[in-house]
Amino acid sequence: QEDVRIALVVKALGIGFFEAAAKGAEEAAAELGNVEIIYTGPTDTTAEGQIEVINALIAQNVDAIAISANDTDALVPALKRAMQRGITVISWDSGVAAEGRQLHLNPSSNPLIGNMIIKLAADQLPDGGEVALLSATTTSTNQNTWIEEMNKVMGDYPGIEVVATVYGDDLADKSYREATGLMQSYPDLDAIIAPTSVGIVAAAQAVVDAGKVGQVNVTGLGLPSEMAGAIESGASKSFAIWNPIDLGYSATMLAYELSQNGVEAAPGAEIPMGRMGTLTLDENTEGAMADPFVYDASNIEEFKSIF
Amino acid sequence: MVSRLIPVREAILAGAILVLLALVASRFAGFVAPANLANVFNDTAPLIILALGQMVVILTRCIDLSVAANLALTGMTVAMINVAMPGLPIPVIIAVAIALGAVMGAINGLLVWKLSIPPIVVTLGTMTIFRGTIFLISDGKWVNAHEMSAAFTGFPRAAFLGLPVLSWAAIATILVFGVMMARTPLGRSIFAVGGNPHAAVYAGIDVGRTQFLAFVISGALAGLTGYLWVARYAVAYVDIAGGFELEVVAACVIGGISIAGGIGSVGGAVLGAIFLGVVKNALPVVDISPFWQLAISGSAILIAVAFNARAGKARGRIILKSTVAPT
Amino acid sequence: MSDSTLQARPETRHVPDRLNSRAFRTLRSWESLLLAVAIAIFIVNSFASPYFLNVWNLSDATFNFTEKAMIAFAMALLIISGEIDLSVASIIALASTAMGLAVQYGAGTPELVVIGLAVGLLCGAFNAVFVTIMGLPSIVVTIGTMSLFRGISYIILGDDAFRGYPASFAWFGQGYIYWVFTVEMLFFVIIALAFGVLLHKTNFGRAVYAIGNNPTGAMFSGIRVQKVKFILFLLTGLMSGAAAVFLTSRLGSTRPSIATGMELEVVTMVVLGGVNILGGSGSIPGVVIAAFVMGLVTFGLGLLNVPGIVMSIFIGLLLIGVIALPRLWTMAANRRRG
Amino acid sequence: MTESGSPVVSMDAITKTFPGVKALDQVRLDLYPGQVTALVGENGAGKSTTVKILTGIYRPDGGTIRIDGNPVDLTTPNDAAASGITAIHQETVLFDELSVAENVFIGHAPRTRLGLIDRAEMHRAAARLLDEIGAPFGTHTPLRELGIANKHLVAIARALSVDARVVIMDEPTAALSHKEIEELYELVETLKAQGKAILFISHKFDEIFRIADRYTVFRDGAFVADGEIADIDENALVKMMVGRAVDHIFPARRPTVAEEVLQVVGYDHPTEFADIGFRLHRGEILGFYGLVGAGRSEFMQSLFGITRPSKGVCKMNGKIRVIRSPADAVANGIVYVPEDRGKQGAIIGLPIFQNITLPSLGRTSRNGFLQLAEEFKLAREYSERLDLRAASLDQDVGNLSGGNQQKVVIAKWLATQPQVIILDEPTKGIDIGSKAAVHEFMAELAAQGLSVIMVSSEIPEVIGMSDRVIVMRDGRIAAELSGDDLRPETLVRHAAGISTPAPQEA
Ligand SMILES: Nc1ncnc2c1ncn2[C@@H]1O[C@H](COP(=O)(O)OP(=O)(O)OP(=O)(O)O)[C@@H](O)[C@H]1O
Ligand SMILES: Nc1ncnc2c1ncn2[C@@H]1O[C@H](COP(=O)(O)OP(=O)(O)OP(=O)(O)O)[C@@H](O)[C@H]1O
Ligand SMILES: [Mg+2]
Ligand SMILES: [Mg+2]
Repeated sequence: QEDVRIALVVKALGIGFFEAAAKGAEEAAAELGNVEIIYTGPTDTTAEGQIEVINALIAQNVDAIAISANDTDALVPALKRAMQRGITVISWDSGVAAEGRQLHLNPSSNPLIGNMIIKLAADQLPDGGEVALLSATTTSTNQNTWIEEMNKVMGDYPGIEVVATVYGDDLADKSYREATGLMQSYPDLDAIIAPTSVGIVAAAQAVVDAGKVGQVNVTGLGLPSEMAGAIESGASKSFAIWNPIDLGYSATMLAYELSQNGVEAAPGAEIPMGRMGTLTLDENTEGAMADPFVYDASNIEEFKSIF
Repeated sequence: MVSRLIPVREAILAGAILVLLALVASRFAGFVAPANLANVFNDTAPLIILALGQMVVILTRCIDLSVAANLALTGMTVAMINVAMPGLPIPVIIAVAIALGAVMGAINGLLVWKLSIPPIVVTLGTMTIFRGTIFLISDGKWVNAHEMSAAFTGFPRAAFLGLPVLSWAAIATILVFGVMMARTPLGRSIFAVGGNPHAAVYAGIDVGRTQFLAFVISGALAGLTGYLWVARYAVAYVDIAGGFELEVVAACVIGGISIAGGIGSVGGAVLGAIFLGVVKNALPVVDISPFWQLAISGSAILIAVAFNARAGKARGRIILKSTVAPT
Repeated sequence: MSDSTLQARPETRHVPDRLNSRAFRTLRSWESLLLAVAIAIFIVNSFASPYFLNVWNLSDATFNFTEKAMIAFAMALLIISGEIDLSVASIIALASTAMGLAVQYGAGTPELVVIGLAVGLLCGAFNAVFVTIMGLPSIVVTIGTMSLFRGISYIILGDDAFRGYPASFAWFGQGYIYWVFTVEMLFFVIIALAFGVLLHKTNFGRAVYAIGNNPTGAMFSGIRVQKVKFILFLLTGLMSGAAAVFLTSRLGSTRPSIATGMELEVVTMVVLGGVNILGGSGSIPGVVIAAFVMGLVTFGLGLLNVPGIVMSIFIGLLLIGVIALPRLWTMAANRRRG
Repeated sequence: MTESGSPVVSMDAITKTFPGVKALDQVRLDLYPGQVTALVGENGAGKSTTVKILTGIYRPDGGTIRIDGNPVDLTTPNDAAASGITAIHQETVLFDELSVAENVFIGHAPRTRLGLIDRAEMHRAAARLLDEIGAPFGTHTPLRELGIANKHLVAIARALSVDARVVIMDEPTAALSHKEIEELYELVETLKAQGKAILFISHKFDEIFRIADRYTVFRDGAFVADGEIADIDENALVKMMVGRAVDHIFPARRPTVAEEVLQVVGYDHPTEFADIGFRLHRGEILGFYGLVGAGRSEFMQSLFGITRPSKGVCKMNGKIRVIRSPADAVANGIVYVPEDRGKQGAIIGLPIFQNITLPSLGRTSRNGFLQLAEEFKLAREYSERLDLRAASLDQDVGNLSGGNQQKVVIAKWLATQPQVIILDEPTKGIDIGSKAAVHEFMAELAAQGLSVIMVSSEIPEVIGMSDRVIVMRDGRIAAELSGDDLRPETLVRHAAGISTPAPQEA
């Protein structure tokens, strides 16, 4: 019997987060038995790069594509063509507009994440204070959604003031410079929230270099392996992330269900995803996998070697 | 009459930088505090070092588009070496970085010298090859801060006489280049080769060899910067410094280095780099959307090149003048 | 042989029109070498992947080079004339942004196409003014406008995106003319023919070659050098505008980062096509074959799931190798001869 | 070869081949200490190639060079300098962006103990050298600010900055004024007195007979003869050079007064020339004489539309024509054969036929589309008319010899069927044999009704060919001469601006 080929398309190759997701996908493949995972993506985070990858996958007539998109809209035509050729398409992590995929797997629910990132900062600031946001690329959907959700719940954290939002473009040097700029412009800054794994590391480094450990707390979303140093130095007290291994695992399971077991991705559907339980789709055919998980000095050692 | 042309050009650029600083200071006084200016300089140090290397190449009528890829490949290599052998002393790491960068520069140089392939084609090709090689050796994986040794990441930020080593590296490069360009036969040959390659042959200067050396110098500096960059930002991945080569060329152009070769100065290149560095650091501070940065540096290039062309325009032969003067 | 006969009857000295036959010249040309490379890649690809020889796949594969090739044809003329335009990818960004902006004001497909082309033309004119009227080196000017044009897109769009293009607009980048023949392919062929005729069969094309070989001499021969160059920049801008129409239509949305880095791929395609980067020689058929070579390499490697960056190594090696090998070969031959 | 001892430098059986050209074939050349050896030969005889071999720029394909009897290998210019050979090359090979002192010393500047260039010492030494040759400018001056003659002085200083035993001068006087030439002669005397061997290359025979002690003649890359200047006269030397006796007679012309074709009134340029006005008739040859740098070329280029005059009117056949570009000029029947053949004339890289048809494409093409058959027809017609020597019409014009390139340029313009042809220094750097052919041809053109403007710095040519001569000085018309006024002394007086009337008897 032929292997089922599921392509896990990521924003860019080489990012630790996605490497971990690929591990999860392999785990799912092993569990399913007859699945071959094609882990691929462009090397820079562009939509055009992903389109070329998708075209190549269409040409190979893979069974399913599970993509973390660099652009909500630009990938739609290419993915539509994939679906026309009978390929199952789902998005995960960073979504595609509804007409370009069958379902979208959110790592967590956006409101939960939005709340989590501000809560992480506020928990360290009982008397209130100034916080700033360091976002990722200007073209990624999820960052903006989370910041939006965060703003919705700001009322729950009196005394916390968001003084600025800057963009590090998911580049280490730019994020670093933006973080440094923040500390200069706002000498009383208490925390930098970076809901991006590149930005949070760069911001932590900038805080260490500026000698502001203890004054400015860096928090947000990051990878334990990359943030271990920041936790150790005290630049970051805590941060959160969902488990990318689980995410890759779930995406693979969902893709398999849709492509092999004839599961229909309709609003309200409940789709099994192995050890992660089931995914319930909302009216936009989106579903949330799980709550984000907080990492701090107490558990970082355990996780830093995993992803 | 006496040619003070080049210093005038630099004075104007320096003036532009001062005006820029004054404008920023009027909105945010803290920007011109000495500590912050030192920060800006430190931040611009890699650009300064690379701009000096690029200057030498451009002076010999070539161009090196592979510097950023060279920087990234060297940076990744030394980072991986550091991970594999955390005990390796930093001087060895630096030597490896410079040597590796120089080897890549030499590849460019040899293709230009021995096969006379146009430099823009050579470095366009090696740019993609070097970048791709990073992916091959690293398998696309990042090298993160906690994997690097403390000595490795600590060196460029270690303070010495109040300035980080990174800044000192730029200052040292400026001084070495100041002496090299003005007072060594190599420096003067570089000007000669770019100014008039045909005549250089008659003066006993090997044009191809000089261009080769220029590429080696540029490569070595890219290698050095590769280590400093990776250590400073404490991360190495395939795409670091992506597109930085154009910023480096832009710094040279703004600094008055003629793309046609033979004209330019160390001071110009340094000021060009500092100009871009100030713009880049000032924008977030004065709360201009960072989205303006690209358009601003583009306009700066256009203004600079238009200005430099005007200043350097040939004045004709002025035959009539002699009729005015008593014969 | 000719020497003695010429000496014998000097009064009827006759200079033949051509020394070598057309077939001989064709055989020895760069284009033939490149065609051989293309065929070799095609054969290797069909063995390397079972999915390669499939009309639909081959048709899909054309998308990854048709837009670049449209610009490459204009760029080839520009480079032959001794200039270069590095701002083409940024022109795409600006033209696409302008189209996106127009969509917000309810523009329909015909208006969008006009706007895309017009912005391209304007950007080309902007470059041309700096280069031909102010006499500045084009490489520097276009490095500047490369930042400026895309910078304007960033100022307009920031981190936003324009979407909501009319459904009929999708025809350009996603439509099919007949069976597997895409709309883009049709335009690729038309534009290739147009530029081929312009360069090889018209007075204008001859002027382009003359300028590329010796701009002063061309000027002294009564050619309006600056006017020709101005037109070439306009054409390059226009083609970038056209590419913006197709790319935007294909993506269905506009972000300021669209087409980043495409200028270098276009220049690579032109140089691979045998156009001398220093000006003076090159041909459109060469660029057409180079477009297919690059398309085949990327597509073939894509089928093997080779990451894009590794493909670029092959392109880089191809670029240097195709130029270096003949030279190395001549050098070796000279050495052997003594 | 007896009394002067043994030669310092002796070249024997030297051969040098360029693709398609045997530039030197088994030549020999001996240079003796304290003597000036003149190397004479037609254009392309291989004189400059010999210089380049002696200075290590080219490597010979065969033969030996001996210095003091020992065979040497001069592979680089530095080897040559180390062997004590220095040269003033035919082209000025200097660096515009460097200072005068650096131009003099680049490649062998004095060093400090640290190995750095010793600037102070370099400027001191350069100042000494400049002083010696009477150069009127400082060592800090950037070269680009100097005129062509002063640049030549820098080249001479550079040659002298090497402590040489052999000094080579390849047409050193071509760009110099009368006074500077005199100073050069004195310099040569000094060098001779210091016991240096001097190789002197010149096309001017008066010069050769004035300063040379010995001669060597090359013809077509081969050695013909050498000996003592005292033993030979000018005619014999020319005969050896050309291989036949040449008595250059200018073609007889019968100028007829015909209708006016071109009238120029009040042409001005802000910096280069002022108040130029003249008339030109059908079938006339109008000479333009002046010292080098008088602004003739500048004016001609402005008439041809290259540079724009600030005022002035140009009338063709009585009608006012606005000429803003060469294209306008060609459209109005004015064409210009430039002085700088390689840069402004031929388009190297394009085949011969495309060079010829370039300005005539409007006629050979249909609706802007090329018609190759028509092009070849036109090109064939004119290349045959000019007796072009080439392998084929689709051969790159760059492969032709200089004289044949000049023919292509002339063919290009004749094919446009002009009314006025401007020839700027048509015989500059052309040897005696070809010169006569060019003169014949000019006369023929005029006889066919073409109006010719000939810019020339050679008095015999100007007097021999022109019906009328305009003398220019410092960008203005100094005189218009014809008939009996056309005498060498008058030309020189007007050109040099000597206001006292010439003595009637010399
Ligand atoms: N680099 C070269 N490549 C090809 N041919 C060359 C080259 N240099 C010289 N020649 C050819 O070699 C021959 C000798 O040239 P050379 O310059 O030595 O002549 P010359 O005696 O100095 O003439 P002139 O009086 O015009 O200066 C000519 O036919 C010339 O075309
Ligand atoms: N000082 C100078 N700087 C740069 N180029 C020069 C200079 N003098 C002359 N030239 C160039 O050298 C070439 C020949 O010089 P020449 O002195 O014959 O000038 P010219 O304009 O032809 O003189 P004339 O007007 O007397 O014919 C010309 O192309 C001229 O433009
Ligand atoms: Mg010569
Ligand atoms: Mg002249």
